[in-house]
Amino acid sequence: MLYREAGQFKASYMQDQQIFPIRQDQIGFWAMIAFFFLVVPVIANQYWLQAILIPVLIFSLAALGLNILTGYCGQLSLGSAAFMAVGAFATYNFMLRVDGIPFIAALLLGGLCAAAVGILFGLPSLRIKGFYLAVATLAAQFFIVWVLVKFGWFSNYSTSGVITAQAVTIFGYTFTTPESKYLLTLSIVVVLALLAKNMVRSSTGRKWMAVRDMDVAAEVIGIRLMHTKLQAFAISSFYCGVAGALYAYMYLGTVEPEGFNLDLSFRILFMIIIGGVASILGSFIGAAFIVLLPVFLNIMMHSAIGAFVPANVAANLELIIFGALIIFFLIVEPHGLARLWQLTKEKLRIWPFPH
Amino acid sequence: MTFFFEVLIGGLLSGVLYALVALGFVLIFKASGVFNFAQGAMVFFAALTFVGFTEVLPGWTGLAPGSGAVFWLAFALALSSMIVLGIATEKVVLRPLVNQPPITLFMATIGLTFFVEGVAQGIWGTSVRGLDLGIDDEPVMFLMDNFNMLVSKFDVIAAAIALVLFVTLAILFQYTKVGRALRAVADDHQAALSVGIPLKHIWAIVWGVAGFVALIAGLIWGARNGVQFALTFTALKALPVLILGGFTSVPGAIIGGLIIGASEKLAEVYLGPYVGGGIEGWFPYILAMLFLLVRPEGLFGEKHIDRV
Amino acid sequence: MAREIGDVILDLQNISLRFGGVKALTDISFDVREHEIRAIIGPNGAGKSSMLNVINGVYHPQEGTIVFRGQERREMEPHMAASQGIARTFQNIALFKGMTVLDNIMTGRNLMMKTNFLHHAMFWGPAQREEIEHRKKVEEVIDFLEIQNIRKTPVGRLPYGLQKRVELARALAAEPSLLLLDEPMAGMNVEEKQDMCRFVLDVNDQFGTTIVLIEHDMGVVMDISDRVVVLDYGKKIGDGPPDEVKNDPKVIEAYLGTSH
Amino acid sequence: MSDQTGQTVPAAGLDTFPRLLMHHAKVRPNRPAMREKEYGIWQTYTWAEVAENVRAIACGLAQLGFKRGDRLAIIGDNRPRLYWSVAACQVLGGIPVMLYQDAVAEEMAYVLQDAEIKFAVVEDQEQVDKMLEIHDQVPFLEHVVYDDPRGMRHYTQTLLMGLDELQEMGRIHDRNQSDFIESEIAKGATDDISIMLYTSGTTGKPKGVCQTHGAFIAAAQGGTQFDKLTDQEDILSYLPMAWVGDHLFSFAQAMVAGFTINCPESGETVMTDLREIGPTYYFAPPRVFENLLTQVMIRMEDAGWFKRAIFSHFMKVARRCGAEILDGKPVSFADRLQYQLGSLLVYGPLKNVLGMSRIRVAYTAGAAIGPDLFRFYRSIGINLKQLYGQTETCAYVCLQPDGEIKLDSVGKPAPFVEVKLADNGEILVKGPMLLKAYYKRPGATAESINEDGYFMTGDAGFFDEDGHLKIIDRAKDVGKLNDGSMFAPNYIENKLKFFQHIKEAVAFGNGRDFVTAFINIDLEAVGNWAERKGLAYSGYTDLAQQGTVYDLIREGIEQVNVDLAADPMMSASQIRRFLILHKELDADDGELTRTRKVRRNFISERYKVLIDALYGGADSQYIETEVKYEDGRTGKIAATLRIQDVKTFSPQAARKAA
Repeated sequence: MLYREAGQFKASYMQDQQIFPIRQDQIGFWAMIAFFFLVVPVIANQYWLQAILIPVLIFSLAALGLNILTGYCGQLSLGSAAFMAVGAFATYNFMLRVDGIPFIAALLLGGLCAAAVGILFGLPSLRIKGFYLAVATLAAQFFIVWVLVKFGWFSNYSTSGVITAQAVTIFGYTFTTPESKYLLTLSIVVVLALLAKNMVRSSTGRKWMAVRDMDVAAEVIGIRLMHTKLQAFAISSFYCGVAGALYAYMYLGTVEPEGFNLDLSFRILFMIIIGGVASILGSFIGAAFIVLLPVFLNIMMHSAIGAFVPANVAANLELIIFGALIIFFLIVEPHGLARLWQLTKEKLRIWPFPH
Repeated sequence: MTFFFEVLIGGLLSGVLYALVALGFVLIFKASGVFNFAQGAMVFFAALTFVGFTEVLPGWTGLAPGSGAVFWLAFALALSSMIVLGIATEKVVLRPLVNQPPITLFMATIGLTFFVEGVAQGIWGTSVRGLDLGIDDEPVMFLMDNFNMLVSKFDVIAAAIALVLFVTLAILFQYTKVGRALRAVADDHQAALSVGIPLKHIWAIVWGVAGFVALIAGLIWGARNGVQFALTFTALKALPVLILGGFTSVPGAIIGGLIIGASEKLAEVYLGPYVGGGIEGWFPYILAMLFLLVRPEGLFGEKHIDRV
Repeated sequence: MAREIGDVILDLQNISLRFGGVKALTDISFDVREHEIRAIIGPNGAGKSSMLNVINGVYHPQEGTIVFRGQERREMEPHMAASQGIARTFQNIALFKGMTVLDNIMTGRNLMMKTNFLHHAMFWGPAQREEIEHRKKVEEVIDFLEIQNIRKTPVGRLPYGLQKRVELARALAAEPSLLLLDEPMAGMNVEEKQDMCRFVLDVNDQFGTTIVLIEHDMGVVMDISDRVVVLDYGKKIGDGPPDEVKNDPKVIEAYLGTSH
Repeated sequence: MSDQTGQTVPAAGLDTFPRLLMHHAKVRPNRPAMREKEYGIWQTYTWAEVAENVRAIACGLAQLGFKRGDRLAIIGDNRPRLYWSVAACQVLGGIPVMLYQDAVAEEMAYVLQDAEIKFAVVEDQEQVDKMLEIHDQVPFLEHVVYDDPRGMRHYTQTLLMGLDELQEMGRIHDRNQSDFIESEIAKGATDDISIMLYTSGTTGKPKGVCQTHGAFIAAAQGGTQFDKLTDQEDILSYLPMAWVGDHLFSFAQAMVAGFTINCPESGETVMTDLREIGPTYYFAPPRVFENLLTQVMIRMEDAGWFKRAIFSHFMKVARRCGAEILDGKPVSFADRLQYQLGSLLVYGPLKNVLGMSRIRVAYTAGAAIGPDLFRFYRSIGINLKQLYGQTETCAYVCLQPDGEIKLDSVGKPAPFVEVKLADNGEILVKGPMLLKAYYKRPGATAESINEDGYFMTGDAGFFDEDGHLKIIDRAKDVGKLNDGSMFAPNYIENKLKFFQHIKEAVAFGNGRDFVTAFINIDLEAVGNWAERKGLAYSGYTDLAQQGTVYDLIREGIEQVNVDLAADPMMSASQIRRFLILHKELDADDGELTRTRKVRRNFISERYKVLIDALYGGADSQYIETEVKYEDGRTGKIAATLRIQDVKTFSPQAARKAA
C-alpha cells in the first residue's frame, strides 16, 4: 500500500545488491534507527531500558549468532548459552588481568575466545548432522558450565563462580546509566547485525546456505564442508560470546556460570524458531517476543484475576505457552514471525491486489 | 578392587535405568523416525502424575494412603494419562509435521518438552516429592556378607524390573503381529504402507508403549532420587546412550546404557577428585561426542551411505 | 566446425566400486576426449550415476585409477574435482532450495572468489567489487540459458524443467572444462527436451566444454553424442560411436532384456 | 538553450537529427539517453556514449561503402544499437528503412526490393536467417550486420558481419579521420529524407513513406512544447520500431527533448519492465489499456470482501470526481478529501502495480478507445490522452490539450498543423510534418496531396462546438440516409462495440430511410451474464435468440442511441431495428478481414434476406447459412431470427439524459 516501486529501477549491480533495494524500506529502516537511537532514550523509563530493551538487544545478538549456525548453515546447536558464558567470562578475565585494556577490545577478545571454543565443539559437525550434532552440542553446554564453576581461576576465585562486571569506560566516559548502557548495547548490536547481514548476502552466506540445503551438491561445486561449517561455528560463537559479555556487563552486572544453563540455550533456540530461521530480522523479532511474552502474560493475568500470579504458576504457564508456540510455529509457519512480516510486506507491495 | 566393583555395579545398575529411558526414544525413532526429545519430560510427567494421584486418591476415594489399591489405581491412572499424552502428541504434533525435515520434528519435540513440563508442574506443583514403591533401599546382604560389597537392593530390583520389561518388549516385537508390523514400518515406511500396514495405528501404539516405558522409568527414577524437575536432566542422559548404542537398536540402547552408567560412575570416582568432582554431569556427553568422531553411526547402527 | 575433438583428457582405468558386498562397477575402463560429448547409457541400475560419482570424487572406487589432465590418482575429492574444472548436475535435482536462482548460480563461482568472510562482513570494497565482477559472469550464463525472468525467484517455486536448467546454469557458472550431466532431460516434455538439447550442444560448441552425460532418451543420445559407453550391471558392454553401439548385439540384448 | 528549467528550446541550426544528437552529447553528455534491460540491470548509455557509438557505426558503414542516399534496412526489436544504427545512417545522409521484425521473409523481400536495399542492420540470428532465405530475391543486398552474435558462430556467409566488428572498424576509421563525421553531418539538410516507414494502406502493396528531418523535428517539437516535455522524461520503447508512433516518441521526440528511452528486456517482460521503469511519458494502443484493466478486475475478484469493498467504493469516488480533479475542474471539498484518501489506499497503489505512478502524459491512438476504459485511467489520475495522425503526418495531427479532454474526440489540431474538412467530411491536413513523397510512387504522392497542398487522410470527421475533432469513419465508407443526413457505419459500430456484450456489429443505412444493425454477441461476456442469471443455453445460436438476451442488447443499443441523439450530426443515425445474428462473423467465411474488419459488401449480399426483413418490418426471419469449419468441412446453420425495434430519442431529450 505504501510502496511506490515504479521507477525504482536498478542501473547497476551495486544498486541491485543493496540491503534494502526498495526506497520505502530504506526510509523505514532509517526511521527505525532514528527512533531507537534518538527517541527511545528520551521516552523510555528505567524499567523499559534496563529490563526490556537491553535484554532484547542482547538476546537478539545471541539469536543472531545461533541463526548464523542453525538458520543459515543448518547446524543445530543446543549450546548457545555456553558460548555466551565463554564470552562473558573471557571478557571478564581480559578486563581483570590486562591492565588498561579498552572494554571494546576485551569484548572482541571475549568473542574470539568463544569462537575458538565454538570451533572445538564444532568439530563433530564434520562427521555428524542433525540431532546427532544437537546432542554433541549438549556436551559443550554441560562441560563449559562445569569448567567455569569448577575452576576458580575463571571467576577470580569467587564463590560458586560468580563474577561481577567491572565498570565500563570508553574514552573516559563511564557507562552507568541505563540510557548510556542501552545506547552502547544498541550500537554494538546494530553494527554486528549489519556485518552479519553483509556476510549472509555474500559468498560466505551462500556457502552456508549451500551446505544447509544440500551438502553433497555444495561439495561438488567446490565448497569445502569442513571449512564452511567450522567458520559458521566460529562466527556464530563469536556473536554468542559478545552477547554473553554484554549480558554480564550491560544487563545483569553479576552472573554465575549456572546462569548460562541449558534453559537459556533453549530460549535462544526458541527465539529463532518463533522469530524466523535464516533471518536477521527474525532474530530481533524472536528475542523481543520471548522477552516480552512473560511481561505481557503477567499484565494479562494481573488484569484478569486482579492480583499478581505466584511466580511458579507464571513460570509453568510460560513453559506451556512457549512449548505450544514452538509447536504451533513449526506446524503453521516454520519460518516464523519474520516470514509473516515478509508476507505482509509482499501484500503491501502488490496492494490492492491479493496476489 | 571390591570398591571398583561396587562402583561398577552401581554404575551398571543406573545404566539399566538410562537404558530404560533410551528404550522409549528408540521405539519412537524406529517407528516414526522422530527423535523424541520430550521422552525425558514424559518420564518426569509420568512420575509426577503417579505421585500426584497417590496423594489425591485417598482424599477422593477414601482408600487408605499407601495401600496397594491406591498404588494400582494411581498406576492405572498414570498409565492412561501417558497413553493419552502419547497418542495426543502423535496426532497433534507429529502428524501435521509429517514429511518435514527430521530436524523440524526434533525441534517440535523440544517444544513438547517445555509444554509437558509446564503442564505436569502446573497440575501437580513444583515441590520435590518422595515416591515409595515399597522396596527398601538397603544393601543386598548376600553381597555384603560374602564380598563385602555395598549394592543397593533397590537398584537390583529396579534393574530386574527393567530387564523384565526389555525381555517382554523384545518378545512382543519378535512374535506378535503388531511387533512384526512395527519392524516393517521401521524398515521402510512406504513399503509398509503399500502392504497395508496401518501406519497411523502403529504410531499410536508405539507412542502408547513409549508412554508405558516412560512411566516405569519414572517410577524407578522417582523412587530412587525423588520426583523433581532434575529428573528431566537425568533423562537427558539417555541421549549419549543413544549415540553410543545407535538410534535404531534396542540391544544398543541397553549396552549403551550400561556403558554410560558404568563409565560415568567410574570416571566420577577415579577422575573426579583430580578436577574437583561433578564430572558426572557432562562426562557421558563428552564421551558420546568423542565417540561420534570415531564412529558416527553408533555401536549398532547401520552404516549410512549418501546416495546421490 | 569450430569444435575439434582433441586428446584424451580423462582416462578411467579398471574402475571397480563396491558398497559393502554390492558391486556397483566392475573393472570399467574408458576415456573421454577434449571437446567431445560422451554419453553413458545403460538400463536402470547399470551403475551410470555411480560412474559419474567416481569421476568427480563423490564415491571412491576400491580399485582402478583416474587420470585427469595427465594427473593420476586413485580417488578424487569432490572439491578437488571442482577446482580442476569438473562440474556436474544431478539426477535428482540438487539445487539449494532455500536460495534464489541467482544465488544458486552464484555459488557455482565460489572457487573463483578470493575474498574472505571479513571482507564480506564489510561488504564495501574488495568484496563488493568481486561480487559485481562475478555477478556479470553469472548474468551471462543466465542470458545464455534464457532464464532472465526467474532470476530472483526462489528455486523451490520453479517447475521441474526450469530447475534442471538452473542446475545446469550453476554448473556452467564454474566455467568447467569437463561437465558431467546426470540425466539432464529426465522427466521433461518434448519442448523442454529440445531446449535442453540445444543448450547442451551450444555449451559444447561455444565454450568447447567436454561433456559426459547420462541419458535415457536414446534418440537424444544418438543425436548429440560423439561416442557412447554402454553399461549393464556395472560392467562395460559397449563403447564407440552411436551408430556402432546401436547395432552392437550385446547392447541390443541388454536393452531388450530389460524394460523395452 | 536554457537548461535550468529542464525545458529544451533547440537552437537554430539544430535542424537534422545528427545535429541534435551531437548537441545533446555536448550539452548533457552525462544524462542517460538510453537504457536497456540486459543482464539483470538497466544498462545505461549516456548521450556522450550514444554519440560515440553512433559515430562508430556510421564510420563502419562508410567503410563498407555506404553512401549518401543509400537505404539501410533496420529490422529487430527495440534495441539501443538499432536506434543508433538509425542515427548513424542519418549521419551519413542515408535513409533508414524500418521493417516490422515479425514480418515473414516474403514480406520483407518485397520491402527490400522496393527500397533497393544494399545494407541491412538486423537484430539477431532469426532475422539473419530471413535475410539469407530471401537473398536470391534481393541480389543487390550486400551487407547484413547483426547486433546479437549469439548462435552466429557457424555462419560463414561473406555478407554477414557483427555489429561489434563493424563498430570496431568504425572506431579506427573515426580516429584516423576525425573530421569525417563532422563533415558528413555538415552535408545534411533539413529537407533530406530522414526515414522511410512503410504503410500498409487499406489497398494495394505497402508504400514507403519518406519523411524529412524537418518533418519529424517539427512534429516532435510541437509535441514537446504541447506537453511541456523535458529531458527528465522516461519512456518505455516497446512498440515496433517500424511503426510511426515509436519513431516519433522514442526517436524524434527523444532527440528533440533529450529525454531517456528505455528498451525492455524482451517481449515477454514488457509488463515487468514497465513496472520497474515507471515511465513519465507513455504510449500504448487501446488494446493494452483494455488488457490491463481486465487484469485489474480479474485480480480484484480474488481479493477478500474488505479489499473489494474499499476498491469499489473508491472507484465510485474516482468515477464521480477523478477525471474532474485531473482536469482541474471545481470539485466539492468532501469529494476532494475522499479522492485524497482513495489516492492513498487505491489509486496510488494501483498505479504503482501497473507501473504508472510516474506518468505525466500518456497517449493512446490507433483505434477508438472505449469511453469507460478511457475514463477509468483518467479517473485514477493518469493523464491519458488521445491523439490522431498517420504515418504520412508523422503521427501528428491532433492532440488533446491538458484539461480539455473529451472522451470521443481526438483533440485540437496540434501546433503548426492546419486541419480542414472537405465537403464529404474528409479530414485534410497541412503542415511541416507532411510526407515528402511515397518512395518511387509519384502517382500515389500526387493522389494523396491535393492541389492546395493538403494531405487527404481518407478519414471522415467533424469539429464539435469547442473545436475538437471527432473522427467518425473512413471517408469512403461514409454514406447518406435518404433524408440527406450523414451515415457513418464505423462510428456507430464502434459505439456498439464499446458495450461489453457486443462483439461485432454491422450497421446499414446508406440510401435507406433509417439505420439498422446486425449484432454479434460476445459469447464469453453474455455467457457469463447468462450463467449468473441461471439461464440455460446450448450454444451461440441458442443464446443469441433468447428473449432476455435481446432485451440486454436492446438496452445497450438504446444507450448508443442516446449518445447519437446528443450529437446533431449523428442524431439521424439512431438505430431503429436490429437483430442478433445466428452465427459469429468469421474471417474463415469471408465475413471479416484477417485483421477483423467487417467486409460490408460481402455481408450485405450474403445476408440480403435479413436486411430486407429489417427494412420490411417483419418481426422474424428464417435464414440458412453455409459455414466452413476449421477442419475444412462445410456445414449449415439455420435459424429463425427475431427482429426488434429500438427506442429512439429526440436530440433535446438526449442532451438532458447525457
